Amino acid sequence: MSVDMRTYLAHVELANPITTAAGCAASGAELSQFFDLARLGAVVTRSITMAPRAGRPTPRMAETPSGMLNAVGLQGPGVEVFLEGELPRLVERGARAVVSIAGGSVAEYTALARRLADAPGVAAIEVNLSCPNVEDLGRVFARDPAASAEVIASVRATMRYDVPVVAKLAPDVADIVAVARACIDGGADALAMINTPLGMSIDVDTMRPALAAGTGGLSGPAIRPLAVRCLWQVHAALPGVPIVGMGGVMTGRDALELILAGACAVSVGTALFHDPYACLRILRELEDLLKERGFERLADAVGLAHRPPGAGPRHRIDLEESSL
Amino acid sequence: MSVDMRTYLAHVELANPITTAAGCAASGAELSQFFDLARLGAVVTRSITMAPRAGRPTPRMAETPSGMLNAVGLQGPGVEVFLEGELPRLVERGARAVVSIAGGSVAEYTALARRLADAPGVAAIEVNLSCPNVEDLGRVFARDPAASAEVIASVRATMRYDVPVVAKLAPDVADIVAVARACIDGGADALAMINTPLGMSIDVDTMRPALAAGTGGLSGPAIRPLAVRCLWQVHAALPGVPIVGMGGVMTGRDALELILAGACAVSVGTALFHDPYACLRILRELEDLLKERGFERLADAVGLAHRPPGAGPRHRIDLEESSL
Amino acid sequence: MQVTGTVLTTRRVDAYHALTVVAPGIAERFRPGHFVSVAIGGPHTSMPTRRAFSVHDVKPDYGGTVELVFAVRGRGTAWLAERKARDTLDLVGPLGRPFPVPRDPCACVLVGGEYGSASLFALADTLQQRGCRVDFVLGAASADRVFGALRARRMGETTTLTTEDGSLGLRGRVTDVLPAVIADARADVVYACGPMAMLRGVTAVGVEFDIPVQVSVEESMACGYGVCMTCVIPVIGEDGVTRMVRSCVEGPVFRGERVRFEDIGTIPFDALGAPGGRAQEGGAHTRNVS
Amino acid sequence: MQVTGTVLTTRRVDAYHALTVVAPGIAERFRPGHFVSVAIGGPHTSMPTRRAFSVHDVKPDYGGTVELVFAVRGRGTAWLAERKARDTLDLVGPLGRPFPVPRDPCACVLVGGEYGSASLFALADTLQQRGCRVDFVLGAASADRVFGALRARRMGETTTLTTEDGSLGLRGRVTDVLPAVIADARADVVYACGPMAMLRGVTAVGVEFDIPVQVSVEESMACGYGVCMTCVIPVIGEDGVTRMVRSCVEGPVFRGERVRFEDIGTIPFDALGAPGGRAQEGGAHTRNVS
Ligand SMILES: Cc1cc2nc3c(=O)[nH]c(=O)nc-3n(C[C@H](O)[C@H](O)[C@H](O)COP(=O)(O)OP(=O)(O)OC[C@H]3O[C@@H](n4cnc5c(N)ncnc54)[C@H](O)[C@@H]3O)c2cc1C
Ligand SMILES: Cc1cc2nc3c(=O)[nH]c(=O)nc-3n(C[C@H](O)[C@H](O)[C@H](O)COP(=O)(O)OP(=O)(O)OC[C@H]3O[C@@H](n4cnc5c(N)ncnc54)[C@H](O)[C@@H]3O)c2cc1C
Ligand SMILES: Cc1cc2nc3c(=O)[nH]c(=O)nc-3n(C[C@H](O)[C@H](O)[C@H](O)COP(=O)(O)O)c2cc1C
Ligand SMILES: Cc1cc2nc3c(=O)[nH]c(=O)nc-3n(C[C@H](O)[C@H](O)[C@H](O)COP(=O)(O)O)c2cc1C
Ligand code: FES
Ligand code: FES
Repeated sequence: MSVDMRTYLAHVELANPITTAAGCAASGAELSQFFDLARLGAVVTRSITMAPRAGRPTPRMAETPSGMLNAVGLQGPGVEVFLEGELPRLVERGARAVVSIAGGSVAEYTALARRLADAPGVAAIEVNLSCPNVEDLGRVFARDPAASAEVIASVRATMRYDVPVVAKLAPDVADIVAVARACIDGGADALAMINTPLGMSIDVDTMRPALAAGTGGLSGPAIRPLAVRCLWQVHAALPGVPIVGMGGVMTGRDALELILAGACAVSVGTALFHDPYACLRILRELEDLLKERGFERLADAVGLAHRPPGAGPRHRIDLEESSL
Repeated sequence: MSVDMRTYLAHVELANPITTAAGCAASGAELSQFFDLARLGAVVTRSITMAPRAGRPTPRMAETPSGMLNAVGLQGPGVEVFLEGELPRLVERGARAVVSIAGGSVAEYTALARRLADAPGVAAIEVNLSCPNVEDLGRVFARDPAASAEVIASVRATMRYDVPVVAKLAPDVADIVAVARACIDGGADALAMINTPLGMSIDVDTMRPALAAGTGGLSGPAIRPLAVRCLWQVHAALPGVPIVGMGGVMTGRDALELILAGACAVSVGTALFHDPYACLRILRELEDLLKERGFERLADAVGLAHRPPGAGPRHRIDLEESSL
Repeated sequence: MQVTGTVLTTRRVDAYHALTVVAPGIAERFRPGHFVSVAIGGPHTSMPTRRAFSVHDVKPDYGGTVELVFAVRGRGTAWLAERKARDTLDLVGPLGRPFPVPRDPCACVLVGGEYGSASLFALADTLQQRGCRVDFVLGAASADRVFGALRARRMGETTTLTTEDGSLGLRGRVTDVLPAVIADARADVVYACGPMAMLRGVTAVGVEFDIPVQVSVEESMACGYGVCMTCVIPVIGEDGVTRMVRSCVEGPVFRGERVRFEDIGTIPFDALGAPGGRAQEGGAHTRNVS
Repeated sequence: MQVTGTVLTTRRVDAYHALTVVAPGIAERFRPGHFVSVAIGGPHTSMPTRRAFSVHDVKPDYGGTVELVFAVRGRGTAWLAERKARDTLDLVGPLGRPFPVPRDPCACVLVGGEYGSASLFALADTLQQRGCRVDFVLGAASADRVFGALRARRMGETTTLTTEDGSLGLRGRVTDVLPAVIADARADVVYACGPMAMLRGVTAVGVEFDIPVQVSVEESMACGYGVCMTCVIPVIGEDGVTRMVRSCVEGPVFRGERVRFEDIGTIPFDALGAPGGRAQEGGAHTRNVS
């Protein structure tokens, strides 16, 4: 008997919980050489901006222990070219397209939402809040609950009512629950976490930063414990909210870890660079693990690690916020 | 010719930059079976509390990719026993003792400073700010610039003027520079970073959190990119402030990376669990690397990666705060 | 001490893997009950913590070898199971407090659960050299997981085997047969190594017979030599005060009656420094940092 | 395609390591200029990104083998240098846009710097099969780092070697001798693989002679198949517009004159979507996200 792998982003049904992570599958065309994109729960696009963007100078990537830093800088074609080419081709291929958007001001996010509002084939909008707010000295939206809420409220008001708005959060904040709550209060239908925390690496031979941009986003297995913690805290505080989990998922076990913490869908980023088939492999492994554990439905595993502990004294969870 | 490895925490000279990290060398007696503690720049003690503490239930540790989670919970004997036994024994052994303190309120930090003010052999005080503030719903001091500054100001006012006060910061804040600046304004003579960001791991077999405490502090190589980034940002903003760097240092190359980012001393934590001799090995490797690069003094390498780039166009550093 | 040893032989023993490693410095200092910790995954590993294993056997070959017996549990033991002869292995040891041995000849029952039996044979050797009588009780879930039955039969005055599924020896647990073995041997002391639940049961039997039980415990460890404070269990001291003590340096061998087995995985409210508890030592303040 | 290949042979070639790996699927699809990416460090590695290597040779043995030639640079290549015969290696390939080959016979100069020469021999083979004349110019810092001199001498109409320290061939750089070689051979096209600075110099020479130069570039890569956007360089398109293009899928082979070598490591102000620049395609808004 197979496991019912369906999951929901608000009212939108996905055939399974595995999606590509924003910015990790380019236009989708590259992956579609390897397999049928319709087999994924969804394809999350790169973050689309109004104008085309050339991104950051190279080197744009550096490897770190069990992780990598990137400073791609949202290189992309801009929303018009996206709407003319990338999006229709995803739809033609039968992919569920979740469109990620990025802006430098509330007005820009809103303008993007307006351009996307009538576009056919947008299953959901993911709002990448890890962008510097040009109206606030470049402070990143995701680090400020009020600014995040403002963006979400405006995008929500602009998008068609039947397209869920997903707020994508970053872990390098003092209180992820506060940001999550602000986004939900602002009208977000779901959350996605985690975006890459800001990291840096210095080449000890050249004695200069390894990335041309200096700092970059840290991704890969190294950050999975941060992702699990953010999912855990937010799911505990907002148990009804659908959350797309991501951060260092390389195997079905990793995906299950995020699901047990509270994710109802799981995005795969860095693993795709290692293995074009990563999403399908992870999906298969996840289904097997659920089967082994006797689950009939994926939905029954979501957040399961939060259930009141059994009799065993091993399992007293004490949720103090300090790491010591 | 050997490299001049001396470094300074404010006016306090350390023979070399390598120290143990707080909480990673128990009482010091364990390591002294392996080598002479006087060979270290300093021994940073576990975080001392007023009363004895039993810590958190077990399991207290879990391995993660290139890292580990711990939830020891500041197990320790309390300040009285520390002053009667551990501290005098460190001093007898010729170790430079940096005493780490932890409290649940400003009053408790202050009381600790008062107890330590007259104790002989305290080279410096490191204030562990990653503790929940019982007067603020358990919100961690280190996540709040004002609360951090208040603790530091009170400890600074209480300690003998000739004992430097080092503020130890955590990376899981929206703006590490703001916290650092608040601590310096509050009177801190130096900074230490990074403490462990809060992480979590779920055992997919038991389907429960791997740690009895649920969440724990993430340490080891996985977090080094976060440490480098925090050091870089704070050294750029406060170039005159001595900073003790730590986070995932396993080799001399790792130590050099932190030094190039701005650390004038480097603490070693998780590496000690793997290798009791880690500090001495790292010191030796670091000295060799400095020699190879033609340095005569460690001090000349501190923050060197910040120097204006050479002619090459590869090295344009653009310090936008987003990770994308 | 830290040693880079060369793997001499590898073999499967039923459900277990056995590795013999050339490690003269460790073999020389070894006493029964000691353990070693092993670095996992090579120089570019993503597994930074060492794994702890009891030493099963030491031999004088090649200046001194140690043998580890282990079950594959997670990623680290899976890696270890793939080692081949001539690979090198980074070991630290010998670690921990070994089994205390009686000064005078006496009757000893040695109880092993699963791979826990592995650490009992070197002990049996020492005890027999001192003129002690040794009886074995070995148990496991199933026949393939009972370790060392043959050797026990060769060495012990008697050997009693139990399996939960009845596939070898008596169906049941070691504690089902232990009282009879103690009575028959007129045992003076019991030594036990195995899962916590078994140690708890064996200790209870010892208390009933009013004879000491030395247990070797297993708690999750990050360092193995006393610096990380992750491996603690609640143990009652000579002064009657319960403290969270490190099983790597104050153990892994403890007097069974002193271990508060039922409270493992908690901080007992009356432990020294327990949250909200009285601070029995030092401390003008009793306010705990939450 | 992804292949788990078995290492057939390993050898040292002066400053380089060469690995032959059984990988039928890749060998079959290979065309000169293709590269492969290799997973590093085994299942529990701390190195999650693949490493890119040109394919030096393919042979039909065992259904098809590929040979990689590489220099030890960092942790990944150090690990690769330790592989032994019978180890397995996870390869993805063939990747990238191969060298375009002329329809009709013509005279080709092949220029290789350091291990860059490795990818030229398969190309030379193809060119010669099509009746092309092939001349080689190979250079490096020192004699031990010139790769393939013997084979070049065997295959090429002429072979000119340069080293910066004069330890082999002429003292100097490939660009010092290239004009004479082009003139003597009456070359119609130049192919080059090596460090960026060399490619830039070779392109300049080609421009001078007004003949096309095909360069194979090397930029830091995380994925190798077009999804991560880390490997971009500024390239001028047919329409005259500079774009940041992916060297893994649109390259690694480019027309040299199209590559803005002097701007590599920057975003040229006039590139499509450059910060503050005009947005030449689409975009009602020109406001960039910082
Ligand atoms: C003193 C002592 C002696 C031991 N002797 C043996 C023996 O002879 N044979 C044997 O098969 N096993 C023995 N163990 C248990 C063995 O250490 C664990 O099975 C092993 O660490 C699991 O590692 P893993 O990589 O397979 O699991 P993982 O789950 O990947 O381990 C992750 C981390 O948790 C730690 N850990 C997990 N389980 C345990 C555990 N039960 N005890 C200690 N640390 C743990 C690991 O050391 C590692 O740091 C002993 C443990 C201790 C403390
Ligand atoms: C298309 C192409 C073909 C190549 N062919 C060869 C070849 O035939 N022989 C050879 O010796 N080398 C070749 N290289 C360079 C080779 O990929 C790097 O030397 C290697 O990746 C360095 O890895 P490392 O682990 O030693 O260094 P590390 O510094 O540990 O590498 C860290 C990360 O940076 C990336 N990286 C670092 N330097 C480079 C680089 N120069 N190019 C691409 N990625 C890099 C690595 O892939 C890795 O992800 C080629 C590179 C490319 C892009
Ligand atoms: C090269 C790269 C590019 C990325 N681009 C984007 C992006 O455009 N928008 C976005 O929201 N997240 C972006 N991310 C973040 C990922 O979507 C994801 O949140 C993060 O990488 C963690 O997942 P992982 O560890 O599986 O990669 C990018 C990550 C990488 C590695
Ligand atoms: C087991 C353990 C216990 C720790 N205890 C303390 C502590 O008592 N006080 C403190 O300030 N930091 C404590 N830390 C944090 C370390 O001092 C250090 O900041 C962190 O581990 C990062 O360094 P590393 O990666 O080298 O371990 C502890 C870390 C670990 C792993
Ligand atoms: S394992 Fe570290 S103190 Fe026991
Ligand atoms: S290496 Fe990923 S796009 Fe080129």
